[in-house]
Amino acid sequence: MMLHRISDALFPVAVHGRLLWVYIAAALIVGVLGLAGLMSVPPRYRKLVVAGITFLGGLYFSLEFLLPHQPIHVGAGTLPGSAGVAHFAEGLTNAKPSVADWAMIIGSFALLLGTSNLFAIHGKAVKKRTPGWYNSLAFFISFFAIMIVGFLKDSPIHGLNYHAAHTIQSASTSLYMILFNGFVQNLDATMFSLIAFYIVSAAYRAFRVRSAEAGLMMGTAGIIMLGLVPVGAWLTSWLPHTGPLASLRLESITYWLLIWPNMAVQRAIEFGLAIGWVAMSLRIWLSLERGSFFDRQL
Amino acid sequence: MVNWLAAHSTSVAIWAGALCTFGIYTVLYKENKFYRFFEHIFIGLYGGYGVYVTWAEVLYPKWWKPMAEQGQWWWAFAAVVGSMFYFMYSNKHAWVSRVIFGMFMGFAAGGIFREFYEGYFPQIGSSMKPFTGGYANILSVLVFYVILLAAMSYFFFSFEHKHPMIKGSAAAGRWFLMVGFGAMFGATVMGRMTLFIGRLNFIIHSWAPEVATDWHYTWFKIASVAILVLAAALISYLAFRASKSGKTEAPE
Amino acid sequence: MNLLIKLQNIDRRILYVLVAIVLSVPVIMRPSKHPDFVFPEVQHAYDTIDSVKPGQIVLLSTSWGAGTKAENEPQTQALMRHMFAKHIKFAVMSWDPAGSEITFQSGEQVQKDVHATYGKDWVHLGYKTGAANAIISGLAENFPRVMKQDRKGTPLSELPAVSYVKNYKQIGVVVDITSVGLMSYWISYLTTPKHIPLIYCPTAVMSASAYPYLDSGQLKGMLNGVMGAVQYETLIGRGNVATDASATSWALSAAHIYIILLILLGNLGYLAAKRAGIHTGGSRLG
Amino acid sequence: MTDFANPAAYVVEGLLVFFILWKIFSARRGQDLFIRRIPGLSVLDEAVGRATEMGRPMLYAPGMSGLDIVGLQSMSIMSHIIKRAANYSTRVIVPLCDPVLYTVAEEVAKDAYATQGVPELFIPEDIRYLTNQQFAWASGVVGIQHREKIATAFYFGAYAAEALILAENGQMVGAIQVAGTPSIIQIPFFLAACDYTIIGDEYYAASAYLSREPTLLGSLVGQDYGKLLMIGLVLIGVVGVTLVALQTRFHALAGVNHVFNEYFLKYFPRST
Repeated sequence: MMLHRISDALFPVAVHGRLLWVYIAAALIVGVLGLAGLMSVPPRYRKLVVAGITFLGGLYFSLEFLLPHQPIHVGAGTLPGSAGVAHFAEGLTNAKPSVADWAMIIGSFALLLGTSNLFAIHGKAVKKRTPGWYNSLAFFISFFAIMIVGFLKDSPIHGLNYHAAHTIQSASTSLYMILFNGFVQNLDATMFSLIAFYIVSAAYRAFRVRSAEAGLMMGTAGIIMLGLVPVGAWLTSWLPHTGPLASLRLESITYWLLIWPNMAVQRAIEFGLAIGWVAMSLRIWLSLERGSFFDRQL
Repeated sequence: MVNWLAAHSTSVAIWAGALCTFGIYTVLYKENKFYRFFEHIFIGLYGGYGVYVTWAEVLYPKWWKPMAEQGQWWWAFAAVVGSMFYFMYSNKHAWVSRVIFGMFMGFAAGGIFREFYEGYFPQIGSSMKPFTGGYANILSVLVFYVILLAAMSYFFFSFEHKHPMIKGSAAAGRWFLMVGFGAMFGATVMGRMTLFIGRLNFIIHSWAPEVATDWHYTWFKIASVAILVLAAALISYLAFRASKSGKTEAPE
Repeated sequence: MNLLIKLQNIDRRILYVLVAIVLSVPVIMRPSKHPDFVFPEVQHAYDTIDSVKPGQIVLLSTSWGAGTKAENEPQTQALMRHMFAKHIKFAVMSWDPAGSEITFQSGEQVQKDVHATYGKDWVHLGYKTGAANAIISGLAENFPRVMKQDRKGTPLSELPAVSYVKNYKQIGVVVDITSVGLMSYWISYLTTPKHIPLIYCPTAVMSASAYPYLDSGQLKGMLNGVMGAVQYETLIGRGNVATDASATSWALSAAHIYIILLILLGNLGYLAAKRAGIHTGGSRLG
Repeated sequence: MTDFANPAAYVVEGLLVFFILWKIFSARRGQDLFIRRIPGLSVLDEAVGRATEMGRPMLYAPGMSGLDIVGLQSMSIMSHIIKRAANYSTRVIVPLCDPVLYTVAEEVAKDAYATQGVPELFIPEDIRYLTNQQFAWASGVVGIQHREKIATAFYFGAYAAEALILAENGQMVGAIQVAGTPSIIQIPFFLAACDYTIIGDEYYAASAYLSREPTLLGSLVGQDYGKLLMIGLVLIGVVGVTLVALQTRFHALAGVNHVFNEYFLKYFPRST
């Protein structure tokens, strides 16, 4: 009881005012100390630490699923200990929202990973004036431009008079819309749509029926390409909508191909993938992966 | 200026969009500097936007606000744990990042028991299709089983495909797989073409009306003609240079 | 014969210009006619949304951005129109950073068109990132805690469309509108265990591999790319309105015929060259 | 919580885990496991032979793979190809798009030449890091295909839309092309434009076959047992549901069906 009170006093649910920053600073210091402790683990134990953490990480969802959530009844009573296990399993389920919060926040901290890589590459290009360095400069300008107007549009700058703050905010909103709707959206959409052109040229110059199996694939593809779009229905619109002949309408053939032969093939692939996935998850979870890379000293 | 921007931001965005679209499409003629330039702008904007949105929509409401404004001080630990990702750039302590990556990988791997059960048990169950009903249904079910079993047998690796039954079944399996791949091929072509049609929709139904509106201004007419002449000159110069050097450039 | 062989070396830029011209025609004409057929999977999607009870919301999980807007936006907007018309409340969430802004704009567009109100008829919960399995299983247990606020920063309790949502019991349908593979997480962590119908709106590229899940009932319906959207438009009574989707469906018809012709021509040339003994690259192996 | 009460989940998943771990550990203890020859692998040697005949270099493109399982397996296939090529002194050009995988590739290539006793054949410039941008990488590879007039192209690894671009241009320079990828969506394009394609799971089998890595081999064999288990479940189920459906006509089946339902069918949710 006493211990409980001490721990409540030391670790309150919420702190306010200046004390909050003391707590935050203390937490950061404790965290950094922990990190320093981790960094000083001698090399031969490092692999063990990584394997252990990986295993613990995997334990959460697997136990949450595998443990019984209700006491196991044996005859009139319950299996000794099973009530405790069920209680523990329920606790794991109830922790899901907290786990979601932590996963989302820690995951978001990884956001600068890709960015720092890009910064390194383009920073070097600008510094050394390698050919095309102005492109790298454009990278930096556009990176900061959208980020800054994004922040400015959301929160007014403190310490400015109302009018100036309002003007800046309004201009940022317009610029943000131009950068996002004008540039980001159209550049992304256009980059993606380039593949359509590559399909066109490949269709003419590379897709060859070199074998019967390629022929079977292209034949199926042809039927499905026609049957999915309105022109397919139009091609066989002279067939009746009902009766045995209706099943020969192109859209009916397409649909049958999709829900029977295609479904069977996809399921066969899915089953293979599923088992492969179980195997890969097990190898990762239990750190079983071997090979030159995984055997390297950490 | 601010007011003009606010009133015309939609038009400006559409013009910028058209510029980007054509700038990227120049790569279809030939790999060139414009394309590289727009590509870099895209990477920059996307990265900067990602930082902004992750802060504004995830980290601020879910982390900073509870910690700094609602007094939940223990969220400070999240920053320490999150910083572990960045050890991958250190030569000496790169392994610390393996700890946090390992945790996330383990986290994903531990879900496999639930995912297999919820994801694939219904698939196993629905693969149990009775041979009943009309001839059409029995035929479809038969097709289903022949294809399912043959295609699965193709992916057996620890049996020699010498037994005539396995050999025949595996060979047939590869054939049947082609039907599935054909379906994927057709659907993929459809998807990719849709994206290009989306661009056409933008050019024809968003940008073209803007051009029509601006055509009323004399300066616009002059500018358009000037740009067209310049573009024609540039293309003919490039073509001339290419023919002089006598090299056929490699298509991209 | 010779001509066919010569045609093999046709400049690809000519093919590009041709495809742009061929596809522009239907886009400029913008026909309002929608296709005559509706696939059962689209009908099932419609019926499932239609039967959502009051007191339950539809959760639209979007994981698409500008790259596949042409495919996913018509799906999103067709579904939104249906729900606005039937006064079914819905919440949008985005797994794509750019998608958060784009889907919000899509919603605003439709909302303006049908005179709906943000907050009362729908909300946008913003961008989510991190381990998808943790987030999905978390929101099933405690929706307001994991979602917290909408993308404008308003707490969920002040938004009538979702203020009553406590956990999975108030989620009537989940719709996954996507260009990446998140479906298996929804299936494993929410829809199959809690018996919530899941509707899948993938890009066409991913559609063929969804059929096993439709067969098993883990997916209640599917809108396959823009063709799914155009069929859905027919169902919600917009079969005679000229939309981007209807124009796209006809442009796609042209595109597919063009590509099939190209493949046929290319293969005729290949055969001709083979007969003439010219090596055009590659040979059959194995 | 009804969803935890399905005992079949424990039985089926337990068996899967058992098969996989059992085979992995017995492979590690040195048990010789059999993996059938993958048809695509005999093609590899033929393709190397053709480049040698023509006296032109080969291209080995690992796609968008990074330092992950797919990328590392691509490296073991690359090692095999380089060893074959080293025997005939044929050049292999390897363009990469991941800076980390690039360093691994360099080491693997150097090792491969050294193993064949020809370390002097290793040309550092042939293992190239181009860029980490998808389409920029693709156009870099296309440039190599045309400039070097490659005779043979291998595409092994994780692929996205660039698959199509590479395969088309390889076809144009008249190269023999062999592809293998676990990225299912790209397989149709490889099938249409390449001479031989290794499909889906075969990719993992191919690299396990070539590397003889016990964990991979064991896992693969264990997975086969798992697939057999699934086929077995489905087949028992078919008999069961068909008998249940026939019960309306043959009432004598009631007893058998009761057993089927009680001990098997009810554990596998079916939508009808």
